[in-house]
Amino acid sequence: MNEEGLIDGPAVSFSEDEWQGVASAATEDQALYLELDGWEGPLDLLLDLARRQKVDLRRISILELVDQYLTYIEQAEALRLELAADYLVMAAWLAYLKSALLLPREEQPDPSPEELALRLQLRLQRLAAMRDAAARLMGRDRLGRDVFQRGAPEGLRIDRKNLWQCDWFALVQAYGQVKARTVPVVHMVRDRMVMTLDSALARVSAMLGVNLDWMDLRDFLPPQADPKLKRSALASSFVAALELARLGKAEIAQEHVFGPLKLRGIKA
Amino acid sequence: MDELVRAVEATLFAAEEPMSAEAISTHLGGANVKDALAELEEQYRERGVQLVERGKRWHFQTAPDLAHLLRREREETRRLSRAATEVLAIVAYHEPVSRAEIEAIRGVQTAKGTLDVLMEAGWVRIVGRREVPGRPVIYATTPLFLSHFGLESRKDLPGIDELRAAGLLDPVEDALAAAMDVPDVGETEPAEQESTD
Amino acid sequence: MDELVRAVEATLFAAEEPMSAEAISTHLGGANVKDALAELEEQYRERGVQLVERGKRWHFQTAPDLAHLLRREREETRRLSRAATEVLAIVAYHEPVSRAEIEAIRGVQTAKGTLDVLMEAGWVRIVGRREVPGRPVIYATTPLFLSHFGLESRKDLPGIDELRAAGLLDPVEDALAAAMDVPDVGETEPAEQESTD
Repeated sequence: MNEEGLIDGPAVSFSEDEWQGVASAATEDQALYLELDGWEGPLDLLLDLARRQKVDLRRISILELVDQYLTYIEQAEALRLELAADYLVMAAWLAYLKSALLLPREEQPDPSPEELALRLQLRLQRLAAMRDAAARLMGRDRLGRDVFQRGAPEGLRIDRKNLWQCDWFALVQAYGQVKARTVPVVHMVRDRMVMTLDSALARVSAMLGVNLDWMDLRDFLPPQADPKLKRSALASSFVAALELARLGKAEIAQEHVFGPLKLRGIKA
Repeated sequence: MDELVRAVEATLFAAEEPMSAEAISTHLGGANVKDALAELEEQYRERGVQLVERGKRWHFQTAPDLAHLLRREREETRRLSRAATEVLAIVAYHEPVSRAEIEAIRGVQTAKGTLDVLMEAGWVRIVGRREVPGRPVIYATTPLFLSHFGLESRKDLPGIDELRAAGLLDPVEDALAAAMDVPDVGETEPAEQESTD
Repeated sequence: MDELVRAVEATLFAAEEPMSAEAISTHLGGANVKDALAELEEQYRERGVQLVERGKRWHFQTAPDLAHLLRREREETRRLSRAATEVLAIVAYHEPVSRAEIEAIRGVQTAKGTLDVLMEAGWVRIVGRREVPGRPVIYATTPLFLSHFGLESRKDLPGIDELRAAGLLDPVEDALAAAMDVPDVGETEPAEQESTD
């Protein structure tokens, strides 16, 4: 196959069901497709139009192509088809290209319109080449469609077998560590002296019944008690005082923050 | 019949996936399987089932000329959209290639889903990033792509040599630079070739 | 090669289940496939893959003498985990021992998998049940255990006193600290022993 065949559509036979090129469906004349869905963007439309010139893409008449594209866009607009912005951008660019190409050579802008036209041509060639390549790829004998692998292979199974390693020293050392770790440890919970809330409640209310003056909370504590029991008694008596105050059996007063807490019974 | 050939034959028949010569060799305890593979390939050449190499991996498959007998109505291969086939071709012929490069060739944005479909099919995968600003992800085809399309390697891609020789796999910028250097070539060549049509 | 034979071959190769002669025939448009099947059976008789008929249905299968190729074992050397080493040591020192007893000695729960590993290694086995409520399984070491660790019998395992003398009963941190304090011991001792050779 020569180069031309690759670049030029017809030499490569499209398999009809793989790729239904829009151009292949169009008739010779002006029966232009006015379905925008048919093309994937302006470059695609341009390639389609170019292929209708039935010449090598390298010999394509860019001016003719521009005219065809602009005609297409005009028709679409006449039919009030909504054109995507990129089609209009391409139309504007092509209109500019056309006018630049028609200018006398010395007045042509930079980059030259020839260069722009060539660039467009190169892009069309590349897109066409890939489109043909795709069609040929899809037409190959494909696995699972044209050729098949074994339907029910037995499968190869690799069972992994572990060879465990351990040496004498590791074994003996591990036992030593188990023994060292698990030497019996006895935990003794010390018996702490506490005054329960119930006994504090009984004690405080009994003492309140006897004395009607303000008394410091600390005066309610058992005088000869162990200091540790005293701490417990203070906490319990405080909670008992709050409880009695809540029940309306006692009043609590404190003159300043962290000052002594005073307690007085209320006559029922 | 040679025992090694039989063993390679049995291994490949039983395998659920194509196997490289190395994998077969490992499976068979390190035997050199090159000759056995060549012999099997030859023995099966004319049969209804053939041994083929695709992307350095070997598998048995039915002969292509029997496709009409075997084509299954029920599981039609998924039809790819035109966009997806084009993207696949671009990846295959240009790999590794970034999405921007694909889009430059197609002239349209490529929907995210298009590459996803190809990756889901197992034909395309991400192979890294291009070390340019933005570090775009780059794509390439997989061994599964080669086996699915019956290609021994990417060299078998239809027409790839001609496309390369024609410069059609080079970026537009390169081709443009080349064309601008020798502006006459483009005009004389086509005229000569006309007679070959 | 006969076209019908090729077609039958490809059909059976691609089939997902064994096929009867009738089914093959139907698939191939009504051809008489009897002779083709017989011919294929003959052609494959000596190969690594064979065509066999089972209950009137035909399929390819790996030659029976190569069945071992379908399932291979790969051996991998792995170090016993710390937990498993401890459990093994406890079994060795206390056998026969139940799992609950192992746990009581270790002071931690012992995963079922740990004992499985030891049994897979062939060093520990179940030797019966303890005749107590729940009848727990009891474990003991195997002859393979003795040979692997180079022991004549379990009596060769160092006793508690020897372990203590070797510092192996010290908590890990203490043993480490001791080792750091006297760095010279390890170097002087061998020098002395050299003369005894």
